[in-house]
Amino acid sequence: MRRERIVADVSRLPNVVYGSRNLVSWGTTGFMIIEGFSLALCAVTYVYLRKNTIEWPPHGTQLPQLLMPTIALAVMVLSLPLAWWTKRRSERMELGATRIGLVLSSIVAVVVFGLRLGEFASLHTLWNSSAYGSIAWTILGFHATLILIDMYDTIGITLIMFLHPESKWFPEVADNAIYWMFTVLSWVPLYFLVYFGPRWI
Amino acid sequence: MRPGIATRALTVMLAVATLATAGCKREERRFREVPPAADATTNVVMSTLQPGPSVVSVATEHPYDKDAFAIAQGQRLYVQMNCAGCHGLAGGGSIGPPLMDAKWIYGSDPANIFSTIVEGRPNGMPSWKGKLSNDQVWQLVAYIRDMSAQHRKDVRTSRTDDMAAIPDDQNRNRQTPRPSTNAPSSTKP
Amino acid sequence: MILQAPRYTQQSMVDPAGPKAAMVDHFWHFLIITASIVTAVVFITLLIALFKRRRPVEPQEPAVHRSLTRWVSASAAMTLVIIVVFLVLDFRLGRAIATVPAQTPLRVNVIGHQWWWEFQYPDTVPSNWISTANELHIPVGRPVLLNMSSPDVIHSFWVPNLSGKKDLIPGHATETWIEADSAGVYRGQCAEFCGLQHAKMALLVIADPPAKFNQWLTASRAPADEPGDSTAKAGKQVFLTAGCSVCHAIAGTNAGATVGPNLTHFGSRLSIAAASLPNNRGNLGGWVLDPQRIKPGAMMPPNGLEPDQLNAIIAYLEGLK
Amino acid sequence: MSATLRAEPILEPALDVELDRVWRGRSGFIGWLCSTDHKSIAKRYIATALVFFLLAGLEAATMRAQLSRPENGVLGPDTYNQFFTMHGTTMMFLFAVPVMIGVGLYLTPLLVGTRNVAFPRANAMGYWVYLIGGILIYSGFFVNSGPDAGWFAYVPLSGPEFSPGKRVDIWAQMITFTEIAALIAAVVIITTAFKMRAPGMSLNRIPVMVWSSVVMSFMIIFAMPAVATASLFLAMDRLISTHFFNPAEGGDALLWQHLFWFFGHPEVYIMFLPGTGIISALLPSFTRRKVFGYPALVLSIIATGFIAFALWVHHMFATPLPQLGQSFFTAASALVAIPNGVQIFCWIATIWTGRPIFRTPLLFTIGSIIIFVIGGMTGVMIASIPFDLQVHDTYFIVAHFHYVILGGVVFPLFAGIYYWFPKVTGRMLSETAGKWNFWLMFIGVHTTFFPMHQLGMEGMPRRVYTYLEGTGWGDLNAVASLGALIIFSSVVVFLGNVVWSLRHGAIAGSNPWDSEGLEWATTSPPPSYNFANVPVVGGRAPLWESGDELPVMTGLARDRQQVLVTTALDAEPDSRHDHPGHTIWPFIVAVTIGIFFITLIFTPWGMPIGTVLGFAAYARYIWPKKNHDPSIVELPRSVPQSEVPR
Repeated sequence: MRRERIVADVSRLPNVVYGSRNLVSWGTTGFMIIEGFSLALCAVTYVYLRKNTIEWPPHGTQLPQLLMPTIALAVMVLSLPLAWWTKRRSERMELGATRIGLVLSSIVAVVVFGLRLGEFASLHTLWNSSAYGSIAWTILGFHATLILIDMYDTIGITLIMFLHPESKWFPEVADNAIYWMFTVLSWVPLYFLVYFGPRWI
Repeated sequence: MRPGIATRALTVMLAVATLATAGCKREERRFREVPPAADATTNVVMSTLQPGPSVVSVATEHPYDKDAFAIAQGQRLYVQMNCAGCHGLAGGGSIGPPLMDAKWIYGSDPANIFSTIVEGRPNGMPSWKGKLSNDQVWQLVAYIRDMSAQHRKDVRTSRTDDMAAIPDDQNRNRQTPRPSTNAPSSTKP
Repeated sequence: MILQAPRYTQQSMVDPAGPKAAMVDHFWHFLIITASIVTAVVFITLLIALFKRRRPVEPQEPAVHRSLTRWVSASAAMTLVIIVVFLVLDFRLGRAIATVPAQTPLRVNVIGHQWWWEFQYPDTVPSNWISTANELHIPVGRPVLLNMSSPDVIHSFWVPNLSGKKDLIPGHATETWIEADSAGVYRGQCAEFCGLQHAKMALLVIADPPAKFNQWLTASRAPADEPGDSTAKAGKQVFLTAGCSVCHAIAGTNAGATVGPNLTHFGSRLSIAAASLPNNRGNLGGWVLDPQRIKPGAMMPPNGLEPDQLNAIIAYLEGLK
Repeated sequence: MSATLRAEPILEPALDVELDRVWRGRSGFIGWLCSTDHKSIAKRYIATALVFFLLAGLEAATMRAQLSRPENGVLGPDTYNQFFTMHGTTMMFLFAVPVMIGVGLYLTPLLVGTRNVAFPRANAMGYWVYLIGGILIYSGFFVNSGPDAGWFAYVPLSGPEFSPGKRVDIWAQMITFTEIAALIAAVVIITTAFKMRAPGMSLNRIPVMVWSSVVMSFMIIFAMPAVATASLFLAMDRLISTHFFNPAEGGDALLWQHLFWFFGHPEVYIMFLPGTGIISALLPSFTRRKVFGYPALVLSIIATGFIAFALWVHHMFATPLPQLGQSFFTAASALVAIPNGVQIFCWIATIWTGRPIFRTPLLFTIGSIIIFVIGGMTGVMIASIPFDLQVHDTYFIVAHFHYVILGGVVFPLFAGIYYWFPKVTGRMLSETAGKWNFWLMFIGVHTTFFPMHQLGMEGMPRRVYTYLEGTGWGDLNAVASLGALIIFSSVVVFLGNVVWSLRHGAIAGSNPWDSEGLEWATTSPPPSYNFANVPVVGGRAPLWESGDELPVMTGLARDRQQVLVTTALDAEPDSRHDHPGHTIWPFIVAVTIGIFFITLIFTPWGMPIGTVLGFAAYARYIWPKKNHDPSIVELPRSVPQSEVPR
């Protein structure tokens, strides 16, 4: 067996790192890419089905209502600065501020999820009425699961930071905030597709 | 990979397989076997009053009520034999009475429906004796009961590749059959 | 018993009987020759590399490395050249095959059902429409334009001796053209998996000289002629009462259902059961009594006919020339 | 596993005992369920995938028995449809991708010089989800509910009207399971390869095997979502009557083909690339020289990864898509032969200037090159639309893809098994049985699949449960069935070889083939922590270049599972990361995912039940353990800015 020649000692390296230096953020980024690509495929299917039919939405289907969805989108977009603020605070490892940010983020997440559940009614069609109804409900439902998972993750990390605070969880808070920003930003194009698609394309 | 674990994993898989044998009736594809016909000639007993000694009418156990393939064949036959022409595309009813509701004029048991199809009924229901083979009639019976959701959820037919006029069978809620006003109560021994 | 398939030219794309198949056949010869040469060169180089004498040269030497780089880049470039040649030939062939020749084609509607083919010969005069099954009569030397559609699942129309295949997809009307250069009977089969009896969903293309084809066309337009002898008459009665008329149609009688194939000129067909049995009394009897034994899963139910009814029906059907 | 079977003494016994206590985890069945060691999970992936390979092999043998004579009575149409669908589905979803994932998961940490993969718990959960998917579809198959619409399940036939019952639903859910497992493994392999390499292993020193696993993972990340959305649409069409594929209500049957084949073709390259990685990894040991053209090989793998996503419409040449659009895909399909050609030329150049040693791995490599070249030739031919219209969906295509998959996936896999079996188990596989295994399989492959080219051109379509006497296909099918028996016997020889060698094989030292890879720096089988100290890499063949003294870095914690995280480009040490260690919760979360998706097939109540169960299990999975790490003490209320590490 070979002898080993020690050339360096790594025990002094940091243990808590952020962003692309942190292993866990690579995992979150990976799943963001996967979910983003799946949403993109749903959007492509929407356009494909639109190109496939003459009347879109099908004859007799009412155009989707705009009020509720716009409110939901507004709340989501307004929650972006909050997420950014929480991320900055967690990168500075300010426990108190991070906790406040997390509690607010959890509340916002629950509100957004509630608004989303209300949004299904504003589609004015059922999932089994036609291909238009099916793809509209699927895009809304798929993104709703993303919001649900993210809400659950935010509440979980909030509880951990209150009951079991450790420095290694700060990067997780930052990742969670980034994941929320991804969920919101991925909804903006889909919002226009689902609610203005029937009007424009 | 300790061989011990491999054998343990295999026994688990086999146990799961044997446990799940309940599912196989749903997927039965019986082509050749002609099921015992509820003898089309004997009249299905509609009421307890009849002359002579009490005759026990054998209510045939419906062969296809847990067989998804037969119900789907019934769905195909329903359209091809133009039952939809009188009873509506999914049993909604037009000239003929609706089949998806809870009211049954000639009894909702499989044997009753079988004899209704084979012998025909007054006011326009034609007799299919000799026109359809017995297992085709049993498939139609299965589909007719499926319209009012009498079967288990995992056996029922789903939508067809046609216009979705009314909610398809999967999403209907179960109708508890009750005799319609002018039909004799179907007594079963 | 082993079921004899009806007589026809051996199915093969390398034995073309039509212009389209001939063009592809030439292209196939180019392909097989180039592929064999390239494969041979690669194998010979590999075998030499394995079994040649070893010179004690150090493989990492820059000279060796440079010569290997040259060889590998040369072979990569050679592959690219071959592929470009292949693409050019392929695009030219593709365009040639896709364009329907100038001569006005005969139009036929092809409808793929679950496990049999329906061919309709449309005509401006509605009463001249012909619907036949599993056997496509076409005139030799004249292109035939097929408008294809499917009411149930995806099928694929393919007669190797005449042309490439085209899918019949529900919701899409597809068009392809075929042409036969020489008279004969060519067999084809559904090429897209379509369910239980996909294996026996075959068809025959009967290419006749134009005169014979027109004679067949006018004969097919006539309704079924009345049965001659008494058994055939009894057979007609059985046909109308025993449930055959619930699915099948015979022009000239009041059996008009379009669920199953049209049997108006059944007697003059070469094959039965989607070209999987030659059309003779024995096969017809076996098929009518119990189709599930021959094609398990087919839509036709077993018919409990008495022997005399069966003979009558066979006499009637065989008489429908 | 006969774990303590190490030919050489350990360098530092004290360090070994300390680390082993932390990294090994409990023994016994519960310990086996809790293990998050990448080696044990990878071994499970490979062992389960090989079990499915045998099952699919039995299905293939039965199909060949049915097709050996016209109008044969072995299988009726319904059972045959289930058999060929299960054969295709098992080989593609349950064998090929998982076995290459298993090889990737086992080798990547060892090749890049780290102690474990990036997300060990998620990795363990991935395996269990895959296993549940496999058990689901095979329990369905054993109770006559195996899918019967083909492994690609074209829509109207697999739709709600023409596939009654739960057969296709079980198939669609199985796809969700295998896709989750593959996606998790893909993220794990990418993160391990980019963030946990040994110091000094810059991008141009990453072994080709790791490059192929990384490119495979990127392809999984962009291909699997397509089949996920497709099977989601199909399941919703069948269960809650949505209209994605219903032409009467605005849907389209071609939408399924686009979505499925957008995944389908990258899938076959997902299987093929690790095959090329295996060959490039083992060639140096059997030609005694570094593989020629490292940059060319890596660029070819990356190029194949990209082009694979531009090919899918060549599965749909017979559909009514516009002719011009299809010709683009002809060009792309033909051009994909260039990177594969370059790889083969580089291998032949390596053999040309090396000194080949004819051991079984080299035999399988040569066999794979020969078979793959023939498959590649027919591949370029069917890229042409007119020719493909003649042979699409016929036995010519069956011959083509069996040649390409046997040449590109199965033969390299067997070469890899014979090459790394000593490292995994500590014992050598017997050479004589190896040679029998190779020659039987080589002859069997040609006898079975070469006649199928002719059958395809004579009009025999795919997926036919029987054929008529007069078609003239009888004798070629008989030859193919005979060939199938030869392949079957070669797999039996392989099984015997493995079972015998596990007990009585020659003891393999840490480097039986004297090869250059870093994985051979560990003992065989490697200790649970792989490397006591983090190795430092100087070039592309670490063991050959570092002479007899391996430079290492010390300093990783000894009382918990700690790994070194390095920068992505030049792999300079960057930070230390603590893994949570062995835990049962990945298994339980996987079971809840299984409950969620399986109950969804039968009742919509699966949604709430599954979600609640899943979230509860996931909470327990994430919640920090009581014995949290001593080195990270509870944080004071506010930490002064200066001390905060960047």
